[in-house]
Amino acid sequence: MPWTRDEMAQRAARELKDGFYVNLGIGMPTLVANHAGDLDITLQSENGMLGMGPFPWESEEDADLINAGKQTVTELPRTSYFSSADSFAMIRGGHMDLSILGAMEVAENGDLANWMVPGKMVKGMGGAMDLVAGTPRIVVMMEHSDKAGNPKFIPACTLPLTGRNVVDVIITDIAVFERADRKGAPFRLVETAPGVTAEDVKARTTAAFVV
Amino acid sequence: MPWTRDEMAQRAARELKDGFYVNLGIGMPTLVANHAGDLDITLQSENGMLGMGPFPWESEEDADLINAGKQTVTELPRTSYFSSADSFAMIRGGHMDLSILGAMEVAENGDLANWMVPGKMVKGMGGAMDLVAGTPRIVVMMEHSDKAGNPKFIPACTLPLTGRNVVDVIITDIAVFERADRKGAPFRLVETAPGVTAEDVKARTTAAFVV
Amino acid sequence: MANKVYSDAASALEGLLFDGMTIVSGGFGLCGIPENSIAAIRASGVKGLTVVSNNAGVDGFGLGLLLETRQVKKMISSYVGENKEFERQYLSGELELEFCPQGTLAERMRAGGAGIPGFYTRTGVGTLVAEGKEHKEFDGETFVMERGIVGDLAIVKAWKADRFGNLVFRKTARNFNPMAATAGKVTVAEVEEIVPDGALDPDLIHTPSVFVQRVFVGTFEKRIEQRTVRKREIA
Amino acid sequence: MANKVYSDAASALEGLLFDGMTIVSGGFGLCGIPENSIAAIRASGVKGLTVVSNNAGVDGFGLGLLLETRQVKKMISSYVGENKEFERQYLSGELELEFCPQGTLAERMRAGGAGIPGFYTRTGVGTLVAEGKEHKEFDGETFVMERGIVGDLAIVKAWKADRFGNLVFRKTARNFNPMAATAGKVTVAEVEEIVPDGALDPDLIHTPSVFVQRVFVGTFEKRIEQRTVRKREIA
Repeated sequence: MPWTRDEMAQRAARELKDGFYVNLGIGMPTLVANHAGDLDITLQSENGMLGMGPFPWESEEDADLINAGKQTVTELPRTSYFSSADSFAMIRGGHMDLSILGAMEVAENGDLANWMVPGKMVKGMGGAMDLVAGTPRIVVMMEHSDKAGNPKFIPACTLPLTGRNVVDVIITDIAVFERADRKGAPFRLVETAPGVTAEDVKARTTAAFVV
Repeated sequence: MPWTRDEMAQRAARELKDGFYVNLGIGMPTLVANHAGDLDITLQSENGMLGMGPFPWESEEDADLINAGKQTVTELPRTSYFSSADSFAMIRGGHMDLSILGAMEVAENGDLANWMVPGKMVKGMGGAMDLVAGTPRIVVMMEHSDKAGNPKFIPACTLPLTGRNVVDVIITDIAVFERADRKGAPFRLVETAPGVTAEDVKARTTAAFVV
Repeated sequence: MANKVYSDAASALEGLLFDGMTIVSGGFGLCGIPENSIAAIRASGVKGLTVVSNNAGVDGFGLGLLLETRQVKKMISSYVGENKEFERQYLSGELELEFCPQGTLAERMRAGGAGIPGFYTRTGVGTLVAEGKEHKEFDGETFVMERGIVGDLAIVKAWKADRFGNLVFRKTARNFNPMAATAGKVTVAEVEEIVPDGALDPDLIHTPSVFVQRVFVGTFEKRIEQRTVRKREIA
Repeated sequence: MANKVYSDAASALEGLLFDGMTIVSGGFGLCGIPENSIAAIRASGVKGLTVVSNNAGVDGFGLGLLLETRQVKKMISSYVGENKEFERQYLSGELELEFCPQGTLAERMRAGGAGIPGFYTRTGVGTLVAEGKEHKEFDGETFVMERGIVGDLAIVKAWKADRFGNLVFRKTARNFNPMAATAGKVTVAEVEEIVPDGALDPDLIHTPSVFVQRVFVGTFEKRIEQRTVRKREIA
């Protein structure tokens, strides 16, 4: 039985540590914030905010206060605002602890593709290339297979890359993979959803991984 | 009769224009501020201040408010403070209009030396190299001759350079030289102190200049 | 003193616009965008523009207004996903697009304003955006060189200004505006309020006056793209 | 939460000092210098230090204290003219010195903190400081490449902090401190006051908390180097 999106977020939250500064990508990764529990986590929004609070109460939205997904948010007692240059100085300079983001494809060497489908989608990479290049630990959350049923954790990315050799942990709806370092360690299957076996995962994955 | 330091400053003040953002070097150039008259000038201090006011009244000194010469100063209604990186972004980026500074030597090609005497003086260049590299117009104020009586406006600098081809105007105690551009135009003698002739200036200068 | 205060966008932009020019704009999504200058640029009819802006507005608002009228020849942006007309013009080849990672774009504006013509970053190495660019090793790691950007004009939106041109931004409406303000040969700022002399705390000015040549008070729609709220429980 | 607040300089620096390390320091002259951390570093006896700081203090105060005790092996600075002991040690070859133009030094700290290993500037081209460095032409002009700086430790002085590590600086005591705060693998901030949660306006924080790992309230002499005043006329 595959994990729900919320269960995936719960699992991703176990990558958090007390005191961490974290950037959560648009979509599923934003759910991780709901599962931080007692951990003291500071959320960064790359459009220029550290210490992002929850959505505002109805009628308290402020057009000048949005997150990187362009959603209205709120501030906290710890919040600071800064320019985009300062925001990415923080990211590129390796000052953030962790970033969790979505993916179209992850390769067995840690390459990530999540920004472009040539000839079809021309939205852009936004801050994703900076986040994966600058953040010491990158967790990817994605469905194990795409809508056509094809695996997304694959031997080599087919789509244009967001970053080379940047993914540390992959959380899908059926499995969690992790690698010990970015220096050649293979991804290891460290967890499976209830009722999912390692064999099941192998059958649905084209990337090589160890068990 | 050579000009006094104050008369030199008065002459230098004629290089100012209304609305100018100006950086004045330590020493004689600071006197120029006294002669701005009705012109609206904003003084920059490269340690992180735009809109530098006069010295404080006695007992109103603030250790947190100094200029680049480490002197206590005051703020004005227009003042802003910023970091050293932002200060030199302003300077290097060519946003200042004019800088007036002292010199040990100026060469006839516009080279400037004002920071080092090898084996003797090891104070450092401070912000001078950035100021001359980044500011579109550089005015030098200096005595025409050094203490030993040797000319300071010379064919080629003998001291380590602060910048190559950076000086636009030279104001000494006996003469003013100016060049039309930094693309090969020679310095031209445009003014002399009362009773000083072009011949006098030539006799006391080794640099080539036109009259 | 040399006056920096103008009555509206049209007068503030007078004499600054020409066909084929490069305009650097502040704003992230529709947050903190120079709405008034964009409208005035549209009304001016200037064309062949290269626009440097993180986003391209939406259909019918923000920079989308200049796309509708085909005044834009090229965009340099990190994300244009909210704009259908953009996508159509791009896929049909009518519009040039240079994708630039968001942090690289912010740094390119800052570098341009700071007199830095090029810098090295690890962002984008091994991806499409690094192709054809110079690479260099530092301490065993590969970096790509990116160029500073200076525009003929920068248009920015701030919260408050004084008549000297000092600017203060509000919350996440700051975003790209401070860098954009440094990256124009001329910078025009639109603000919600021009405050009396000395009303801005000198320690807390985001953009010092030297970067701003013209300033005016605008009127702002401040459209929200994604209105997300929590519902209050009724007791 | 992970506690960032320490009782004093010695406890804040505990475990962070080692011989041969590189320390990046804020301050301009004696203005905005981390007096308390400097004193604690002297007391620790750590040696062979490379210190990156715009100035080197004066005899008997500021970084001059670490020169007296010969704890400094090398300085990277733009101006050291106020310190006789420095001059003596340098001319006798006891102390290494890397002169770096002030703006280049500020930018090198910022670059190091921002993940930029190198950048190009026209400052210093054709002078001693550019010798042996890589040069490059951009649009027909020559620039020199300068390297980002990252220290093992950064020590900075701010006016106010909160317990999260957000910092606010005061007047020209800001100077090199914000960049230094970004350029340490670990950053220790000494402040005049730690204010209650939420007391700092989020729009007006100079250094966001992510850059500061440890913070303490210090005691400050704040020596003035050049006390220049106007005399009041007595009526």
